[in-house]
Amino acid sequence: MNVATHRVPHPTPAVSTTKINDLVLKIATANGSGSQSANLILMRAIFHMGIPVSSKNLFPSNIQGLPTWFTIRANEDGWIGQKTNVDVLIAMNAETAAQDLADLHPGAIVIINEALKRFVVRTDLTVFTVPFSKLVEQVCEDTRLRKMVANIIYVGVAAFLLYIEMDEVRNAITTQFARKPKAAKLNGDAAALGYSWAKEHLEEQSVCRLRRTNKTKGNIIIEGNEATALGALFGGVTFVSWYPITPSSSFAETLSYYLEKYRRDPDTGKATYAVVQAEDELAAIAMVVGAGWAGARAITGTSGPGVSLMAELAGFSYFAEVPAVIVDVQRMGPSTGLPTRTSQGDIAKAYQLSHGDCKHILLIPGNIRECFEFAGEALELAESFQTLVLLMTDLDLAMNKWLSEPFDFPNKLLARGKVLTAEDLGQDGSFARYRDVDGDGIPYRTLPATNHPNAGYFTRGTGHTESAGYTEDPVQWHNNLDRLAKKFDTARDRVPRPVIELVPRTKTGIIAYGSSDLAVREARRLLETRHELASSYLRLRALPVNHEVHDFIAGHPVVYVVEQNRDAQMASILRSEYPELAPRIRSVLHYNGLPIDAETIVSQIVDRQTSKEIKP
Amino acid sequence: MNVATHRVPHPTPAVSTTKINDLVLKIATANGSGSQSANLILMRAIFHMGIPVSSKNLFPSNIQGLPTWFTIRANEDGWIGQKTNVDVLIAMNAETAAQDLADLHPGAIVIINEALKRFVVRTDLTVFTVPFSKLVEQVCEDTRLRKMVANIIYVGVAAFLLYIEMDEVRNAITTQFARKPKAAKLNGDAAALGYSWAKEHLEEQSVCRLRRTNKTKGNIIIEGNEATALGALFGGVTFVSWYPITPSSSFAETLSYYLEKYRRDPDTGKATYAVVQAEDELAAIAMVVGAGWAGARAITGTSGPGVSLMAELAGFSYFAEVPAVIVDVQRMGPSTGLPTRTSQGDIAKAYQLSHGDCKHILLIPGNIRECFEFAGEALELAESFQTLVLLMTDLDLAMNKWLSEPFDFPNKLLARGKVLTAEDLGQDGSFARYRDVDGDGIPYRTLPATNHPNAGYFTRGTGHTESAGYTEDPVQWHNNLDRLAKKFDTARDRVPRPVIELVPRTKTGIIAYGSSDLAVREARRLLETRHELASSYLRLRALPVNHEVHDFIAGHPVVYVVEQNRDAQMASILRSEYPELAPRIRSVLHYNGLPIDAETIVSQIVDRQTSKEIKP
Amino acid sequence: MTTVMTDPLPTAPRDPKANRLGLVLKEYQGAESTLCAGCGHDAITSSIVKAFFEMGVEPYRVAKLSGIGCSSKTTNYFMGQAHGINSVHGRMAAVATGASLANRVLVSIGISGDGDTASIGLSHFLHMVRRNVPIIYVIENNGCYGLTKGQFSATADRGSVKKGGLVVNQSLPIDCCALAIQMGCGFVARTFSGDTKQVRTLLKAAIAYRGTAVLDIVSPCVTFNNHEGSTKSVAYARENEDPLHEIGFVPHYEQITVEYDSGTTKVVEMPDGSTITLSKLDHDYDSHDRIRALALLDKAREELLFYTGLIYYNGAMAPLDQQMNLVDEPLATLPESRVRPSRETLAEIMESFQ
Amino acid sequence: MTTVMTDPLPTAPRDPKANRLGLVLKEYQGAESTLCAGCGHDAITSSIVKAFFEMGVEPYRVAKLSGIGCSSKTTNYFMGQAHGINSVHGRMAAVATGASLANRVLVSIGISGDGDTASIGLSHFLHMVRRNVPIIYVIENNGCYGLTKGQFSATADRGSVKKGGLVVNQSLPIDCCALAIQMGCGFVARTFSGDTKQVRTLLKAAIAYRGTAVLDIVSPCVTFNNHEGSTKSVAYARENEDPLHEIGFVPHYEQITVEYDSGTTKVVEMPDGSTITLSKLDHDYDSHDRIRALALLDKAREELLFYTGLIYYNGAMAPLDQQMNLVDEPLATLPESRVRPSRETLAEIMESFQ
Ligand SMILES: Cc1ncc(C[n+]2csc(CCOP(=O)(O)OP(=O)(O)O)c2C)c(N)n1
Ligand SMILES: Cc1ncc(C[n+]2csc(CCOP(=O)(O)OP(=O)(O)O)c2C)c(N)n1
Ligand code: SF4
Ligand code: SF4
Ligand SMILES: [Mg+2]
Ligand SMILES: [Mg+2]
Repeated sequence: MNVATHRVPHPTPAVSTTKINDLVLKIATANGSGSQSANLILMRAIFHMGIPVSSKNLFPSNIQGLPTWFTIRANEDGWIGQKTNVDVLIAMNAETAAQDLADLHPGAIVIINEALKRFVVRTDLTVFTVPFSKLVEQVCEDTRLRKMVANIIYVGVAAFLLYIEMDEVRNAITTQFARKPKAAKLNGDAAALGYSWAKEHLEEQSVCRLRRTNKTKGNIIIEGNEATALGALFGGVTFVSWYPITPSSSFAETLSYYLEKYRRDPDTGKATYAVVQAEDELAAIAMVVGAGWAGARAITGTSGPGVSLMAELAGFSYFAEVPAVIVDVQRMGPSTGLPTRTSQGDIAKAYQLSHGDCKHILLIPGNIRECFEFAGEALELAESFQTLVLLMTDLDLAMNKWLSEPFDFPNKLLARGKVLTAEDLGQDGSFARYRDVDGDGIPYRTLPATNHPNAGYFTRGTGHTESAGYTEDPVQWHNNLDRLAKKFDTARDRVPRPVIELVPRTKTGIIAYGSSDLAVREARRLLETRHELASSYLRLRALPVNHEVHDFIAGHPVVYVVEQNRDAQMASILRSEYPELAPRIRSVLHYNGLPIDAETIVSQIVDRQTSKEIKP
Repeated sequence: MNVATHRVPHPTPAVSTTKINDLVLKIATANGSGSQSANLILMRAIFHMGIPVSSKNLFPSNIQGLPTWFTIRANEDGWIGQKTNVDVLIAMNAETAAQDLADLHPGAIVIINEALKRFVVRTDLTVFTVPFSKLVEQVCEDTRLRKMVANIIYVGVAAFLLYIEMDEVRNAITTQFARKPKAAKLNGDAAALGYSWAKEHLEEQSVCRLRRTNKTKGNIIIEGNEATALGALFGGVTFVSWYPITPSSSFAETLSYYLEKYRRDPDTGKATYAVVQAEDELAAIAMVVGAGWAGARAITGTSGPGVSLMAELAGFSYFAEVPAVIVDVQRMGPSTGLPTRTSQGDIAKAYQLSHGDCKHILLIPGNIRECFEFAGEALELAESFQTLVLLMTDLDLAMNKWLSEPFDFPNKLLARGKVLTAEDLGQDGSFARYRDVDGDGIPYRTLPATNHPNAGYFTRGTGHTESAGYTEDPVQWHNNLDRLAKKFDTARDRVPRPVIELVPRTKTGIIAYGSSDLAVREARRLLETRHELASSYLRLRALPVNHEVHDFIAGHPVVYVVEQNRDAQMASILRSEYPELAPRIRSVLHYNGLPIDAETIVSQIVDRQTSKEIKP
Repeated sequence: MTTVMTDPLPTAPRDPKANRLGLVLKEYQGAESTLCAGCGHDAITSSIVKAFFEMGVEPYRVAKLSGIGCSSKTTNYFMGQAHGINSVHGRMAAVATGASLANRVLVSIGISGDGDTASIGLSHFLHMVRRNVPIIYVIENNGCYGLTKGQFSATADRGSVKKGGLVVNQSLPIDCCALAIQMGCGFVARTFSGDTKQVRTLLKAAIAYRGTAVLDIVSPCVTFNNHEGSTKSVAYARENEDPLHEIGFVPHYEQITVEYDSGTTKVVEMPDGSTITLSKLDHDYDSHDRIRALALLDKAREELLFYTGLIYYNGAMAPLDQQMNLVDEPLATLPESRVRPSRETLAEIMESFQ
Repeated sequence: MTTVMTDPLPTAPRDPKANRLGLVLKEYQGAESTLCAGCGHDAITSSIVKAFFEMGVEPYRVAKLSGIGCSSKTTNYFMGQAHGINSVHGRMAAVATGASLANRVLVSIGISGDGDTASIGLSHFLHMVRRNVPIIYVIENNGCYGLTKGQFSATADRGSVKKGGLVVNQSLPIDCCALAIQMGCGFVARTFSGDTKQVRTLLKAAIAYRGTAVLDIVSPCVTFNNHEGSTKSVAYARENEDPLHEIGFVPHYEQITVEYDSGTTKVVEMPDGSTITLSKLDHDYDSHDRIRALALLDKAREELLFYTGLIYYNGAMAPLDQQMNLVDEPLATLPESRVRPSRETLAEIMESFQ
């Protein structure tokens, strides 16, 4: 067989300037084929070349054999949000090759398995054909491993074509297989083979290249679930209960791993924490509520279906005022939906989870550091406000690899909220569990096993007096609900404040939250450069909102609320918070399961601007 | 002991005109004491005197011994909504007597058990003291029954004082104890004794009196749960699953009773329905979904906590497009809350029940006839739209006795929606389960056991193609969600339209829904007569809303949304439906567990009107 | 000597490859599996296809029900002509209860996993059994949560080692067979996905049975729970399977007269006329003795024994639809005249409220 | 002859009415009951008060947990000084799991109903038992849903008649004792609210036990399930109660030496040094034999027999907190230094992500 390089001449651009350190690389494989290691090695090598890099792993909801795409974006200026315009495709999956190629923009580079050559029908692409199956035979004798090792070969090929340093590839391989020297050797050989084969057989390309810089010094690459788990670890979590569900499982699993490692008593080897894999989400939240009631710092992690199941206990936590934290790693719903696709579809539901009047504190990290910080903060707020706090991440944040500054050690001591000890109660201290002593709506509590005759009280989800007695009295019921509303108002200025970037004199504001941040920031740049539309930006980091949000909307005649759901859930919340400002709120909505990208935001905003508002 | 009548002189009014057929009578007892029969007898007697009458039973969440209040309102003009200003109190409960008396307005009449005489400290009431314990000894030998029979004595006393016809009292007793002649006799004697004793010992009063009229001819007295059950019965329900919960249990129990009675095959005695008392609400809704999928007309009934538990399956019904009906008899939440108090606190929650993007059709009966009609309609719409429909009633409607015109036999045939039979599929009919063939967003379905090789399809809550195959494709996901949104839009003009009463030239509109109707109508009259504030009125009967709601709000610069919850749930929905109209929406909120009354509405509206808007 | 005489009027197929309905095996197949190569669940799928084919069940009459999990996906991989519902995690037993009452003529088969049944769905499973919902309820038991990547499930044996070798399960496993017996189930079997003959025979008997038939099938997860130290691996199951008897099944419509040695073979007559034969192997086991069955399962759990076969059988209990005395026709498609009472009835009721 | 020697250092109270802590009965009481006069649950409440009083448990160390129902309300009616949580319907077992891990020193007592446990809470109940959460789990079993006005619950006996006399229960009852044994429970008892001596003795033994102790107490609902034809009425229970043995209990701290006839009395030594004695009555029952216990319960269910006593005991299994090897101090109140790893640890972790 003739192993040759297809070189299809570029139709555009005539004058091709090489893009440096600005790359979108997409790798199409099947899951369970071991391609994940290869992809991470590529990513890590780029990272260690000092180039900001991110990846999006688009995987199916099964275990083996279905199409998977891994997209690496490297950009020296830090524009590493989701981007659908691919520069380089590595096509390894016959099932999707036709579509993968069809989706490319003219001029894109394709590295394709020779066996898939037949799918190359376009002439406007730069195609490099590689005989992976043949090559792999040279390095790997075990036929069962060949499929996996073939993947590492493309790492070498890509390294050659894109100018990724082979030293960094080797380092990355060593790291990846730190505990498996045999595998490290095998993979190292395979990568080297790919590189040398490419060097020998392929022409260099000058469409886009990478080169060492210094933009990632000291940074880390980490997944959101790992960050959240670490946040809980350093937030002093003592109780975890969970039920497996994609994409939240790795939160609990990572947390368990670190707890096991770092939270055993040095003297006795005993655990300073408890983790229970519950029988379902109803039990998981019930255990968390039980633990929170007894005084533990308790957390559970789940996703949409689990959140639905936790609804009843959420209302109990709210009304009986028991601390609890749910990490909701949002995936695409409704129903089972797309378990391996991202979404911000639970925002409105989580905000008012449960029947009857109740609203919850939501923390919404917009980046990986905030996953860490807000996990601790969630535990903190749950105890301070004696209520349920939901930490709203999503699959994009939680299961993709993100570049981040390393996390800071918490700069304040653990706050345990208004807890009265036996000493606090004093000789004959009277104690009214649900009295608003401080005028902030937050009452005092005691913990079970407090050795004082007045410490005990009866926690219930039914109507209660200030001293926790049962009552059906209309006035007491009403007053208690009002106090809870007041407590919620107190939270407005205690939850993480929005991050605001005001641009003078613009009429346009953008509000976004969570994982949309990078795409929004890139969109703002594009709006400004392409459409001369400058925009202010407010990134919500929590609910309930505070006056800053009000003022931001009030300060901009047109405000776009960007969100990754169909029903404009956050816009609805803002509209009912600020009815007088409702008319100025418009929605940018994205809900196909992929992370939102800058172009989507730009095009929707441009579409919705009236002719007066935007230059053509 | 001296059995005398305390006659405290009225301080006000100097010129007392007797109120005719305008009475609020409140009876304070303990539950489990059998007072319920006595109260119903009083109510029924008034009803048969032709006077419009309603009752509110305020009972505790336990079985025996706690305070209960039963309030009867009789009003010739039909103003029989909740009213807190009591004309006559029958005070039988020592535990509450002090407060019951304190709550009265000057001039009120009190019929009080002699044993409670000590609680009478006010001088501005007309008090009649009755030696119930002594009297009951005369008619009832069985000491265990005396407590119960004493209650019937107050029926006689009240009949005398209020001019309730004893013939009607006797008839009511006969009806009440139709199957227990011994009890009928005993109670008849007790009532007669009460009457004759009163005639002998008490002075007549001229504060308020009842007299026969003809305003209730042909009417019925019925509870909402009974009406809903009958609606389901005549709506052709074939499957019921439920789990007991106050205040919805009597819906399922009444339905079971009538099914047993009227839905057995006349020839074989076999059942044309199935009722399952499920192990919990998760199972109840799952069974309904299973039955709906298999083609039954299936319904479940529950209240807030159950609705929370049904959240996950609600999303499945929405997304997999399986017909299902939940009757949500709303009680006061959050959490267990006040199980025997009313509320409209689940509206927003039910509307978007479940995680992810989904919205449901809500039918909201505003009176007892609509409980009947909308139950059938809910089954109809669930099948027509292949989705979950929630029928939102509340404890006030569901468990109180309401006056109503009798129900009409349904005037249309049962609609089973777009179901394809084997014949419809034809020889080689292709069939795409989720294709929008008719442009209304509603696809076609087949039922299991349809004898055609193309009939079978695979129902799933995961991403699916038009032909129900599995897909994670972003475009197909997006399009399917859009089709579901379109289907929801189709529903806007298929659900019960709002009832609108437009008053020309007024700036003020009122929007209300559900059991608030009577109070709102009375409030409008009071606003007009007392405050010269005329108002238009729109009663929402369903969600999603349609253009008529838009136009109504657009037509009134100020619109009050009256609701029985704290968080202005319907107002929020309207604000996000019509952001441009959001600023004109104001809220009237009532959430103490009692049914809303006209005065509450009036005072909140008057408070919220700016000086320009209302005359002082 | 016991002589079994069955239904003398067979429907002999013409096409040698077709079944008594004239359908071929392909018509009992479904979509292509997307499970991992070698997954035990796929073997069960094949057995289901064959059992239904061989029994000649009309595919359109079958309702396939499942929850969520790799196991639950398999309902898509057999009998593509049948209606299927892949509901939500843990609730299939309740969904099936509704479906089977809505349409009595359905032959319901539910496929669940050990997570789906013994964790999140435990209560519904038990209540379904207690009600005796007519369904073949298959638990594809791999001791782990396959689809969420291999966490221990509640059926993982005590001492079972997790992939990676670091974690050992401490908890007592839930034995779904024992619980089913406890809830009054009349058809309880345990088998192994790799013992395709036994699986198929049990499935055929379950098809003939009306009521809840529970089949707890050990079905290895080759990706996450197939290592040394796992008691649900292919190797472990193969080595340890200990059949209580050799099972045979003769459907009611097959005109065969077979002679059995009553000393070594027990014959179970089913209400529909079909016959299960249990031939003695190493054990002398009686599938009719509830307490003995519980004792056997208790021993198996304590000593990590893997008995397979028909653990318990009792054909006496009426299925739910019969308990409820439903009309013969499916409720789903009763005409208006049978489900809406008359105008006169309404009038009568209205009068009672006057 | 067996001689029982217990803890030689008693804390003898001074006040003849006080217990070993010097507390009087009143200090173990709670709010006034709002249940119906005569409700079985109130009798159990009294027994709980006495058992904790007599055992000298510090009230502040007690955690009272419940779900929703008349039964679940009763946690408010005893030990007013203790913390209580009246959670949501059916989830108490899970709430208790969290609470007991959060604070190991708590003596947890959970009160549930037959609806709360055997219907909506069945799965959590079973999983709690399986985990061996340290708790005294009392099921106040009246065969019906009291608080929602008397519907049959899943423990209603087959053939039991509903109030009004028209409806007869067809379903097999769920036997919580049998299921608990099946889930590996080491302390399973059935008793009758009216047999206050037995209830109290069992409660005291349960207090001494560490692990899940299940007490299924038949507790008549005098309002909805106390009529002729009910098998959970006061009269029925009184007439049919058949104690398996006469139970005695000697707490570890009581310095007494008693001699028993080993032919008629079995002595059960508990890990904490307390002793249960089971003296023979009509039956010759062995509370250590799991299969025998299951057989007994099976027979009782079939034949509507009402055996009471300690159905099964096995003190070997470690409670959950021990299985998890938790630090001795309550997790709830560990200081920051023990629950937040150091700055250096964070640095180390950060490095691993570079
Ligand atoms: C409410 C809910 N919780 C969690 C999940 C995630 N989930 C999907 S499958 C599964 C477990 C599957 O285990 P099992 O039933 O044993 O099936 P297997 O994959 O092992 O065949 C879980 C926990 C879910 N889909 N829904
Ligand atoms: C989620 C939910 N569903 C239903 C109810 C209504 N409910 C309250 S108590 C109860 C049953 C109580 O029965 P049981 O546990 O046997 O207690 P009992 O009253 O008989 O002592 C039910 C169904 C509820 N509170 N919450
Ligand atoms: S993960 Fe396990 S259970 Fe799932 S398909 Fe793969 S082998 Fe089967
Ligand atoms: S209803 Fe029954 S269970 Fe409830 S308090 Fe009354 S007697 Fe007890
Ligand atoms: Mg499994
Ligand atoms: Mg009960």
